[in-house]
Amino acid sequence: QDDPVKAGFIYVGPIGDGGWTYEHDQARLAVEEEFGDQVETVYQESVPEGADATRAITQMALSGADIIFTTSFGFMDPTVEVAAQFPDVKFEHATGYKTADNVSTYSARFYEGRAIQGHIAGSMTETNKVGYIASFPIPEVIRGINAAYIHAKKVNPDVEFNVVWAYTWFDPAKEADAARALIENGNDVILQHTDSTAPQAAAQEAGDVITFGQASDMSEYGPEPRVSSIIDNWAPYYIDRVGAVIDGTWESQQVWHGIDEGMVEIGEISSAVPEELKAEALDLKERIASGEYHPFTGPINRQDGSEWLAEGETATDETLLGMDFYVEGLTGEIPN
Amino acid sequence: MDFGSINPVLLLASVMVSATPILFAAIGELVVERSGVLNLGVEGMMVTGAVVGFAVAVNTGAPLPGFAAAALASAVLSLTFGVLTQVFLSNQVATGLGLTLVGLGLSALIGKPYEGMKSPTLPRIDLGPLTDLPVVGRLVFGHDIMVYVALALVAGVWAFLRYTRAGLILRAAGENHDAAHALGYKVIRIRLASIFFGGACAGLGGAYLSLVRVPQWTEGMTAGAGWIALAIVVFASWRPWWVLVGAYLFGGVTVLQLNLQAAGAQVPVALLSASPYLVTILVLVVISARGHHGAPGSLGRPFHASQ
Amino acid sequence: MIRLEKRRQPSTFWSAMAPLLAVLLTMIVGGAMFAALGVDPVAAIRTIFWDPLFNPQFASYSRPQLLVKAGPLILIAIGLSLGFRAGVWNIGAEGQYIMGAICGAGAGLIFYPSESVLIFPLMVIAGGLGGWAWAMIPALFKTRFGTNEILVSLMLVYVAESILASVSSGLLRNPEGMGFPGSRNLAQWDASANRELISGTGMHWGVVAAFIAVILAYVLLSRHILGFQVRLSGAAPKAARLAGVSPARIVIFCLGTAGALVGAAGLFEVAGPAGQISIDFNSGYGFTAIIVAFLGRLHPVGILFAGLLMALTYIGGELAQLMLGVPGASIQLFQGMLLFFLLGVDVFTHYRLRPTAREAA
Amino acid sequence: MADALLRLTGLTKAYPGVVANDDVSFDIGEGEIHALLGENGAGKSTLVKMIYGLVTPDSGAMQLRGKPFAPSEPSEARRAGVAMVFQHFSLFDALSVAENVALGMEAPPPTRDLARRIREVSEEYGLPLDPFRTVGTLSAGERQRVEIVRCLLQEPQLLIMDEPTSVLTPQEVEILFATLRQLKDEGRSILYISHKLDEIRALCDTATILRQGQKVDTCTPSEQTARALAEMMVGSSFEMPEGRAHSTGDVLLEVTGLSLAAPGAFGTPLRDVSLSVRRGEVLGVGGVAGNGQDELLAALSGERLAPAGTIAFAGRDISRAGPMARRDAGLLCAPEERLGHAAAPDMSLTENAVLTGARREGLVSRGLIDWSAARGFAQKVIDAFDVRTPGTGTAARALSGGNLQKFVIGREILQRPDLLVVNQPTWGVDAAAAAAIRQALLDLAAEGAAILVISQDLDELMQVADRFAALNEGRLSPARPVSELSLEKIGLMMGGAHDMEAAHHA
Ligand SMILES: Nc1ncnc2c1ncn2[C@@H]1O[C@H](COP(=O)(O)OP(=O)(O)OP(=O)(O)O)[C@@H](O)[C@H]1O
Ligand SMILES: Nc1ncnc2c1ncn2[C@@H]1O[C@H](COP(=O)(O)OP(=O)(O)OP(=O)(O)O)[C@@H](O)[C@H]1O
Ligand SMILES: [Mg+2]
Ligand SMILES: [Mg+2]
Repeated sequence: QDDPVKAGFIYVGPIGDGGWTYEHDQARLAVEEEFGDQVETVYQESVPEGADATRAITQMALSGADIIFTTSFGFMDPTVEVAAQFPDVKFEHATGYKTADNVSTYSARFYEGRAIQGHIAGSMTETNKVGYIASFPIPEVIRGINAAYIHAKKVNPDVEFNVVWAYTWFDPAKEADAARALIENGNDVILQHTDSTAPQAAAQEAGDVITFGQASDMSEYGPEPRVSSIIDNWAPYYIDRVGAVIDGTWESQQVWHGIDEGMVEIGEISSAVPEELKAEALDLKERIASGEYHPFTGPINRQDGSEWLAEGETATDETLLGMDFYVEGLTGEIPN
Repeated sequence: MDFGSINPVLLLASVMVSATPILFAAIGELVVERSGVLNLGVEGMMVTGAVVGFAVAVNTGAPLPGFAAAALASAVLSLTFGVLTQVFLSNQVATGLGLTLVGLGLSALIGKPYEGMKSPTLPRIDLGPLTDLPVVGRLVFGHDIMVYVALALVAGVWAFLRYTRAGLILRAAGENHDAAHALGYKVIRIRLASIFFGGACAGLGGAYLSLVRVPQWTEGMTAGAGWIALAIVVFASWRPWWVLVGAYLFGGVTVLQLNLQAAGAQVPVALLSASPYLVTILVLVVISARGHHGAPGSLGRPFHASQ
Repeated sequence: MIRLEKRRQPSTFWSAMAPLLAVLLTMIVGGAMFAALGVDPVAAIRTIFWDPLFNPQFASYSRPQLLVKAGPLILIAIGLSLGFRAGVWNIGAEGQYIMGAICGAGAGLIFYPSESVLIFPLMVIAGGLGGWAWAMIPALFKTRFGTNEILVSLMLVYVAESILASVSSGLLRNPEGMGFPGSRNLAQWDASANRELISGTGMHWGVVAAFIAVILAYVLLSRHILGFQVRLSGAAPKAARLAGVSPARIVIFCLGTAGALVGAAGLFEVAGPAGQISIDFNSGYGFTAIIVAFLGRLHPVGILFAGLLMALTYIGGELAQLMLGVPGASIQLFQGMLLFFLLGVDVFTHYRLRPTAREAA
Repeated sequence: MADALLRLTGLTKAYPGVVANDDVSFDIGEGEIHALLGENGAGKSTLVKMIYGLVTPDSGAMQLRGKPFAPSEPSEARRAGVAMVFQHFSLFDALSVAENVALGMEAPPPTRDLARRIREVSEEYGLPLDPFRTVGTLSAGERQRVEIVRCLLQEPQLLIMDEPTSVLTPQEVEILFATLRQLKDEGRSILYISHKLDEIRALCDTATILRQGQKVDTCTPSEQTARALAEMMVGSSFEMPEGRAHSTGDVLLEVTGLSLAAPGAFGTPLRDVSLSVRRGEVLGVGGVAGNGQDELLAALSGERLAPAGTIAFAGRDISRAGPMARRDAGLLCAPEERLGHAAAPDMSLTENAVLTGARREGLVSRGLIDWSAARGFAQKVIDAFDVRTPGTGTAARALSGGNLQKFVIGREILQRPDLLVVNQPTWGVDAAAAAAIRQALLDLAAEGAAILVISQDLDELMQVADRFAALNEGRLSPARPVSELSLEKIGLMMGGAHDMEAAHHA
């Protein structure tokens, strides 16, 4: 064991984005903490998707990495391509769907957290208008909107969702503008599927608006406007996989972990949320974690009124992974 | 479609805030261009202002020193452009682009430790009963101090260029640098001072982004605002009040498109998000088609006093 | 005191020396910057300038990558340099690059999954046309209304980006891509793939096109009457009119040629190294190429070297990030310095330094 | 002169390659009009720039009223009572008259007062001006007034005028002289630079003559003949162009009713211009700068297209043909502005030969330039016109003004034009070279080419032209045979009094 295992990380954004990449880097640090001298980690940040990604991954492999985490969907084809050149290096690609003998994929069931957010949002809105800052019209985001809406509607039949597509994962100025526009249009709850804290700041400035942290806890904006959050916690998975390399037990797999496995965490529900509601939310979380309840359980119709899930039916992972439609009750169209 | 939820007063108030960064940068660039220099590095100076302003505000716990530091830092940075183009007579277009590159790199480097932090922000002024007036209260008396500073700067630049001797000399240098030199005016010094001022304004604009409008520091956060500022100067035909109109128009389209989305308008999102740029192009074309140019006579030309 | 005095003729000595001196100064000042960041400056400079070429661990991979990275930069910079020579400032290459890629990829994907050999040439043509058409917008506005092409071409970058976002999650989205934005992978479809032509060299059709463009631009500018007219329009617009050169034709020629080359570069990239149209497949080549054009003094051969040098700093910069933990932003700053120093040092080509006369003289 | 206002002692200023002023000493008396004479490049402008604080002498000293005077910048000179009207570059087109005036003053009063003073002073000296007009819209004569009024408002002790009359009509010159004499009577001194020897003899009390930077003489001009003054300037006598035999042929160029809008905000429109030129004939077009000379040349060269049916060349309508087609047909042009218009400053002489010679000289085949043929052509021009330059690879800007002018004119003449249009063929060229250029034009005409010479130098036109027409605000007077003209008639034609002319003849 003189030679430490080298774990490499390819990040799509800067470490300091406070959201997606930040959490991946936290997990990297957790790996170092866990294994100490047994591992060495390297990373490269702000790697553009496309040609540069292929090179960055290759150079990392050339530099002697034993396992490489590529942490953005756009790295899928480059990862698979490079993996074919380096059969001895293990690759872990986040949120993708292509695997190989030395390529695993992993992703998180964020929609479980969205369901809980929807529940709180629907209960707490006074204007019955919930604003949603969406990034790109991809299944993951659409899933989140649907999950949140279904659970908001359950507790508040009058609730209405207003979605603004920001076409960015991370652009604080744009997110702030979007949040302001939503607030000015009477939305008193803002959900976001973009990574910066700008919407929290906009809500704080406006007052009487609540928000939820995204990707990281954003607790600096608690107890209000940030009343809770969905946290990506990649540390357990990364420790597990690096450990597997150290032990020589690594095998290709495809995982989709949720609250149960701890990949999705619900940030502390703040004092701004009434006790009773907080208890309901925690109960929902428990039931989801235990598998007793699936957030997409019928009857649910599609936006056009056609049936999607019959009474008691739960959605298959396959439909969820490719979800490209709104459920009944949501207004507006998914852009494309 | 229901736009009933769009509140025009709030929309306007929000336009004023979202236009302020480009307004600062554009009014500064206007002065630079009126002195005969084309500085395409506005984006680089803005982003530098954003990071320095943020860092100083975080460290001092107060936003105003942040603004001051931002203005100073960007102005100093702009002097590299000034020295290269005025003393070393380098191509202004290339140097301006280089300045953008340097500004983006430098700011990212300085900003590393400040990513994800929260800064103290500027409160809105509160004039009690005045601010509570309907409509006018929010629009006229309900902003943070820098919104007023930007407006005052526009008025100040207008009055300076129009009524003061120094303003006249500055315009003369931009109009015909050889003649200004022959009359004994220090063209290079005037231009360096203008570049410095333009840098300071761009810095304020950047700091307004990172301290008020977002408020947060992130790499490359100006996201093209500097380029818009340049377009607005042309749009304004180099006239200060028209810079205000241009900035509010651009800010207006930006905010309006988000409001339209928020209000559920059935307009393709791609079209909406491109609309501020499309509108800018359209306005530029209309203006140039009308033959209204008014560009300073020596704009972008290198000056070398061959004595 | 020292003052500058204009040379009657540009100095050939200095125009050759300036780039070398600029690189040297960049190494010194950049080294100081790395030292300030706590990185061994010698190691940093060596990693950036030496390792991609000669480090046994990386060189066999990095050296061909140099061509992969430099190819599009050179192709775009050649296109832009024609305009810059004529005083036509096309700053919006990034938009033309995106539109070229979209049109080219779109033209190919219509025929999926055909394996016809005509598809790739068709895509190249469509890519060139896409970039050309996008560049024609500022060209027409300029010639018809005198609209400033710097700003229009630049604004069109943002418009192109939103079109890109829209088509990658709509029109061109891969139907088998699980709903994720992004087109089919063109590099994995034989008919559309822009492959490495000689394995292990990094040479693909885009690089070949770049070399051809360098040669053609060289002949055009040095031998052909059209190139002469382009140079003349930039050097003395009134003299060009006297000679009978139509300014509108030059604007249209320069922007159009640039647009076509840039669009083709976008297509070569998206069908090869990048593989697919996705929301941000473009990685700023359109902007970097402007710097390459100036570093290369707007001269085809200069651009060839500048493109390779720029590619070297990119790849070396990535290695420095990987091996030494140098922050990515410092590489950007490093490249900015290079341009600044070149622009500064260039003064000696046109001016000489002279001590101002003293009283006694 | 006991009471010298300004005394110059041993002023020296060297530029690379030339000593512009070499140990120049002389005095300017109180209330004296002092002329400074010399060829182009003799160092006149340099000398006055030193007095005005724009250029620092390498050595030497100045005394103003006995006190040392070493202005380090123009404002210091202005405070000391020195004002200057420049040869080039000192007005701002886009600014108003009042603003232009304010820029030349030390402590201008508020705009309203300034405007009033401008009106007062300009009327007092017979130079009326509207303070709120934009300078770019003024005629050349009015623009000059702005410069003069700017100086007068400062009540200067010494007024320096660098070639002020080159842009004025004879009538305007008279008004100016009256103003200057009025100033002299008020006890002010004037340092007056001009190439026009007759003017100097009429106006000036004393003249200092510079040759190649050195003072060669100081004299009283009224006691000298113009010829003597000219020889002092040049240092030797020179040949005047020979007269020529008249044998004019068919009409080659016929312009009828040509009207063309002004090219830019500050240009002059052409109004109903008609003219014709025959083979073997030289038509001279006179007029004050800025009355449409450039525009006329542009319309003839094809740089700006004219309305159909207005320009016929050798019987063919070429109004809508571009410069290349016109050159192919045998119509060649040499514009006034040498650097930037007639030649590209940063390009070599070879490249500048290609500029207009590409097609007529067969320097291009199938789009490719034959550089060795181009070099050959450039060398031919250099040899034939005695262009002093190290070689064909030299950049155009590296040539002296006169040599470049010889190159440009030679380039067109050697292409054997059927019609040559030249604007200011000898502007800024020394006397010997000017004579050579004029001779070449006459020789060309003698070989049967038609020539249209646009010039502001009346002497030149009288020397070379067979017929004369004047441009005034874009209108061209009918052409008259030169032999019928007197200076007074020319002045009236230049001032736009065409009707009066016509009335005389009616
Ligand atoms: N800034 C300068 N740099 C280099 N040489 C100069 C400069 N200014 C003038 N010279 C040279 O000094 C000499 C004298 O120039 P000056 O302008 O004083 O002549 P001038 O007598 O005014 O001529 P003109 O009749 O053409 O106005 C010329 O050879 C000129 O080329
Ligand atoms: N800035 C300069 N740098 C180098 N040489 C110069 C410079 N200015 C003038 N010269 C040299 O001085 C000489 C005089 O230049 P200038 O243009 O003043 O000619 P000139 O005296 O006006 O002659 P001409 O009567 O032919 O116009 C030229 O031959 C030129 O080589
Ligand atoms: Mg002179
Ligand atoms: Mg001369």
